[in-house]
Amino acid sequence: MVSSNTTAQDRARSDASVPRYSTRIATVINSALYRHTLGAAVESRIGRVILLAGVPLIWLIMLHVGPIYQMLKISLLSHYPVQPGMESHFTLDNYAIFFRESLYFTPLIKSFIFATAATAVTLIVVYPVAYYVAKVVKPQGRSRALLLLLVPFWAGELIRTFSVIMLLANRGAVNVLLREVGLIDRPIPMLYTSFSLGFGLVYLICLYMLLPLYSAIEKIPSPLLDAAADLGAGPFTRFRRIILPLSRDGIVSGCCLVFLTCIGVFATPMLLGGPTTVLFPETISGFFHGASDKWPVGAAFALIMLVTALAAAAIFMRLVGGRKKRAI
Amino acid sequence: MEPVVQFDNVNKSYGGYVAVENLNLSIEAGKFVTLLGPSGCGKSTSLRMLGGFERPTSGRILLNGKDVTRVPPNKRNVNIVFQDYALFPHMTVAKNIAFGLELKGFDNQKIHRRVSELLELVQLEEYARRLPSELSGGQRQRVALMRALAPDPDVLLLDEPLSALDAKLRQQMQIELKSIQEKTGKTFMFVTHDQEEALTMSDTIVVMNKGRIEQMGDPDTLYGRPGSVFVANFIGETNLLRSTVLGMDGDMTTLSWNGITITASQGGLAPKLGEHLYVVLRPEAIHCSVAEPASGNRIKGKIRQRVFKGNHTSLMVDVGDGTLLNTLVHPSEIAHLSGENIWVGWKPETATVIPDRHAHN
Amino acid sequence: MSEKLVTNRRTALKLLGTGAAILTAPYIIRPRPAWADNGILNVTTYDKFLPQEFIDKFQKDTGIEVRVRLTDDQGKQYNLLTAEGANPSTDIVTVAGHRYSQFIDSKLLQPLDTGRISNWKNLNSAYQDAPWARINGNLWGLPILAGYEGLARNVDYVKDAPSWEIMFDEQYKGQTSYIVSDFMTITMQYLGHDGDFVTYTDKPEEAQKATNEARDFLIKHKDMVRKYYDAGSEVQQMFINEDIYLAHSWSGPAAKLIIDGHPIKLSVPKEGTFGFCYTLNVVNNAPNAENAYKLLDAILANPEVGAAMTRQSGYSSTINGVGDLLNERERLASTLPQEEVDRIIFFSSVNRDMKNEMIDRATAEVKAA
Amino acid sequence: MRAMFSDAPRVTLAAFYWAFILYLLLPLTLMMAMSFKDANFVAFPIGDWTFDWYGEVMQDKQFLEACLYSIMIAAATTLAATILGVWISMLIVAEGIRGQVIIFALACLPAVVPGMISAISLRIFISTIDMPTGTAAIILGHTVHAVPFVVVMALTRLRSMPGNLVDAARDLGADSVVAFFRVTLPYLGPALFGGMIFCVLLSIDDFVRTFFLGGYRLTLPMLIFAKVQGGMSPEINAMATLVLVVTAAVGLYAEHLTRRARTR
Repeated sequence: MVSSNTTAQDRARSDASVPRYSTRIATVINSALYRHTLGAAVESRIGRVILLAGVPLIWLIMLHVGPIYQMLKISLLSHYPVQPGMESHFTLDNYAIFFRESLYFTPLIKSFIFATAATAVTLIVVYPVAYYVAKVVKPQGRSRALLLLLVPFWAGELIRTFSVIMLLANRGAVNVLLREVGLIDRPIPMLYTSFSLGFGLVYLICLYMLLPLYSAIEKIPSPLLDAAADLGAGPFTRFRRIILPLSRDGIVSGCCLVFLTCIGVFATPMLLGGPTTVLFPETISGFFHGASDKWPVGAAFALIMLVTALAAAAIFMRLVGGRKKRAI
Repeated sequence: MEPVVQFDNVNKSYGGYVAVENLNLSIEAGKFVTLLGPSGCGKSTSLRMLGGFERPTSGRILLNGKDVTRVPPNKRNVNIVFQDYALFPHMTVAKNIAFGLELKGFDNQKIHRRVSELLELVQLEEYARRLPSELSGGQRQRVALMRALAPDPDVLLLDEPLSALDAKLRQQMQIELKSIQEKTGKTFMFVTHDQEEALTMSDTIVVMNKGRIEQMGDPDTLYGRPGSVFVANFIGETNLLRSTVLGMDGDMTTLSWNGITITASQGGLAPKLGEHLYVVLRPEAIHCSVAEPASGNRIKGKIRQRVFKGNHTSLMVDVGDGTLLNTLVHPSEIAHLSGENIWVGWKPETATVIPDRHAHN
Repeated sequence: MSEKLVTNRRTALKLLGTGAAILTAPYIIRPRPAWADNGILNVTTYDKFLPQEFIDKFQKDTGIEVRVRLTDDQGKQYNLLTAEGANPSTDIVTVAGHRYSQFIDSKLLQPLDTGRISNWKNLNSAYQDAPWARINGNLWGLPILAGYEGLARNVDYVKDAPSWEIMFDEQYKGQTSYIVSDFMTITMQYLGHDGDFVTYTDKPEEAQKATNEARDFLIKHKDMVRKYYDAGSEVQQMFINEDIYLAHSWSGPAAKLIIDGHPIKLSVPKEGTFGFCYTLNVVNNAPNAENAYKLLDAILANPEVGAAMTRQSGYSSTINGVGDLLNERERLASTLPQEEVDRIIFFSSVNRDMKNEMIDRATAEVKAA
Repeated sequence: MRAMFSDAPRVTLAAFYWAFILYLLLPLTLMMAMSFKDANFVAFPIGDWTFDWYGEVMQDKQFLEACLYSIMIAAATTLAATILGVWISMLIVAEGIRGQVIIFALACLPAVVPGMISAISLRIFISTIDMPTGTAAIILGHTVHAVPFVVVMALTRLRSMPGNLVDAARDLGADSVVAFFRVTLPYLGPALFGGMIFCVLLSIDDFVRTFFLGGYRLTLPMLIFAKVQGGMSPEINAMATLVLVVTAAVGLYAEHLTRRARTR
């Protein structure tokens, strides 16, 4: 009894000083179950291809392409949903409508300009913040600094939109404050303008810029910056020559996320816009939402938007992202 | 004794580009073998084929007599030290080293013992819990080495592991590498384009050029008796004297060079009368003096350039027609060579003839 | 490099094959949809329309489990039902008057058999068989709330508003708001046309001319508008925040502001306006139509439900006895002087396609201008 | 002199950061303050203050159920989207696979489609494969929407991963599967953390897909949208405030735990 106790204690003591290594992996990969299933699969080239490509391709084809394919089908029909007693036939007319009338063309252009501007503003505003958290804040404080940035996003899109309304409305916080101080006697109309829409949109989507930027900047080795400073590079030169090129990956993905989200934006952020800010998604949604509903036209327009937005993103990535440089 | 590694007629080509051509090579156990050559000569490809990362287009690779040509890297008992170390950034030093052991199914205690032992070997015990990003270049290099040694491979492959270090550290690591190799008795297969590294550490050097083995041998042989112009040029500094054979005398050959008659060792070659050959003459074999040497090959020249190199001075001597000879002079002698006109001389046995392969290329 | 994973054509085909197999698998394993259960009733309606106590009591009395899906928007409801096609996942939907005929035209509703509702008599007689409620010879839904499109104004800033003209008064530039499509029809009325298109049968050119006139008028006065809104909560918020002083608003949202004590007044200007009802409708192919009728009957039997609906929405109830349950303010907010009531025309079901088509297009043009 | 110059950007950045935090938090502070307003509609001035809305929300069974249901859906979505997103990105960066640009474009598709259209097409799609609406369908819909975000995050990091890390792992005896789990996946860590945050946020925020694919159980945004339809009441602010405070507390606690684990 006594002796077994001491050995147990000994073991406990020595265990504490010995770091724990994962010895289970060997047990798993040497087990017959693993060897005859996954293990065997990765042995052969075909097995590896299936393992690597199988699930992703099925998912992409079924759930990314599938619904879009549905839309494509609908967009080529003259009527949908098909009413009893009505014939639906194949037509390209729904696409032709888009090119025929500037009424629909203009919102698309507007959408692109708007999304581009929103992306640029978000990038400029968020970059210093991401840089500050990733490089200036000490590592111990980093997760807390990041957390502080994340918290507001848990309130939900609608609530955040209404928060912006409460800030900018004629009887919102800013106007009330200005009136109390005596700077103004009539409220400044800030809400329902392009300003409030931009303000709110950046407010809603800056996270999509922040996280990619943060993870890219955080990766830049700090000694590199010190080395540059040592060589006499001023802050601006250091930024332009070292930080900016090295965080390019983050800029590209952040901009893509924000741009694509902005292009497809509808509903909530629209609550902040004025009467002149009509964007393409709203036009599309009109076809689905309007009293005379025209799914085929809406579907066709959605596809037009999809293709142009993806093409724009691809061009952007090609321009900024450059070639993929992968060490072989 | 059976060789550890055998390349048997191995070819590797990418599309139309031939990277390795008819490679036949046997490596004995416990040796430090270096594949030496300029970039693109096929040395790294050969190493990666042995590691299992590339598959030969044809031919076989044998490890301990077993054909491993189609065996994936994880099933071969060889390990690589990568050029940029490829340490796992999210694992501590100890965990990096333990990685291969974990996969071998050792128990915790055994892994711990082995890791400590290896860390001790390179005096990194205190760094066990650090992340690779917290180490210096030399330390990372040692960790990479230990990680590759940990699973006790049959052959340790080193892919230009010193190229990322600064000059001083590199020299230090050369010595350390050699001593680790001797302590562990492992077979090391080292790839480099740096002839100095190769000469310092290797038991055997395999010089490669354009996918083929140019010459193979111990450092002395390669340096003293290079088999080709390429080898002579690639290893060390050298003077190549293009000469014509006048006659043979035992091991020695008499040749005509630059208007004078010189003698050189045949070096296993069988020269024919009238044939054009190169005489390899190492700078340090040349003796410079004001007075004409009493014996041996000698020629008058003018000093064109002096380069001070610390422990010696390099003199470029014009021996007529603008032909320059590169010579090395000890500091003790340089004081005597104040004027421009000097004599250069060398003993016949320090020079070797090699065939004039340029004619064929 | 040698470890390349090359997807050649054969592997790609194999993958496609596997994909197809997985795609078809659900056809073989057909799960029984949960909503088709007998003891269940699925209702899609607005928040707080059906008080919890009422549902609890109904469940206890009938043994039917009531499942409520909350909605916030007619368009989504319509699209969902359309997407579900012949297998709807709901039994009862709540439809607003201006969408009524769209739902019916798309065959999403089934005709209401009033004979199966024993408490039908509890419905205010004005709604029991109103001419506008009968479409294609059938009654389609149980009217529960009545509303109209009114002119709402902040009485602190806008004293009197006898005509829709005030919406175009330079004095209130940038301080008005409206739902474009709805206000378009009002503008047609204001300009002396038929905003409900009833008289345009076989006269599409005339209808188009009238629509275009209203459209151009709205575009000309676009600078009057602070914002085009969609949802009632938006117009409420704009009034409260004094972003606007004047709006075309459905009576419900404005009435709620009045009930809450805000300085808002709702009126029907002299050019008249349109009225509509919210109806509870049994969905075409409803899996539990039987249970749906039981619920409709129970709603009519209990004026508390009508009162809850009025309190939540601000619209007046169509059910007898509800008025007695409301307080003074609630009653007042949903009442109009008789002369104004007389100006309300209920939406017709005639020429809907023509109206929708033209109004939707004009709406897009106004917004894009 | 030099020190002053090198400090200047540091201070400017810190000031910018705090200004940004203010920008993020100020509207929310207003929103929270409104939850104490004793009236049926939110607006300035607040006038009378009350805790009643909290009492009401806390007793609201619907609210609590909706919270739990949303959390459940978000967790499942995050898990599924992370696995699929990483898998797809592995395929995109794999050597020798052709058409990577096309795969990437396909992976991004759902992020571009406006919510309404995506919801309708998913609804039609699940009925063509005879899948019933309900929890599984919601999770499927949310996952489709979240996958592109994970892919973009994971790809950014994978592209910068030294290629020979995996070689090294294989060299030391790991097969592709082990190398993935022991080396690639941990390397992706920070990017995946970001991706998972996106997943949770997208799922918790998603209303329109949930409406189309859901059954009769309320999610949090469905409840909030339905409430907003009846007017912006402080009750909604109280709900949002509760959600916010609880998530912030959980976040801080988790951060505290990881910090303790690290220093130990």
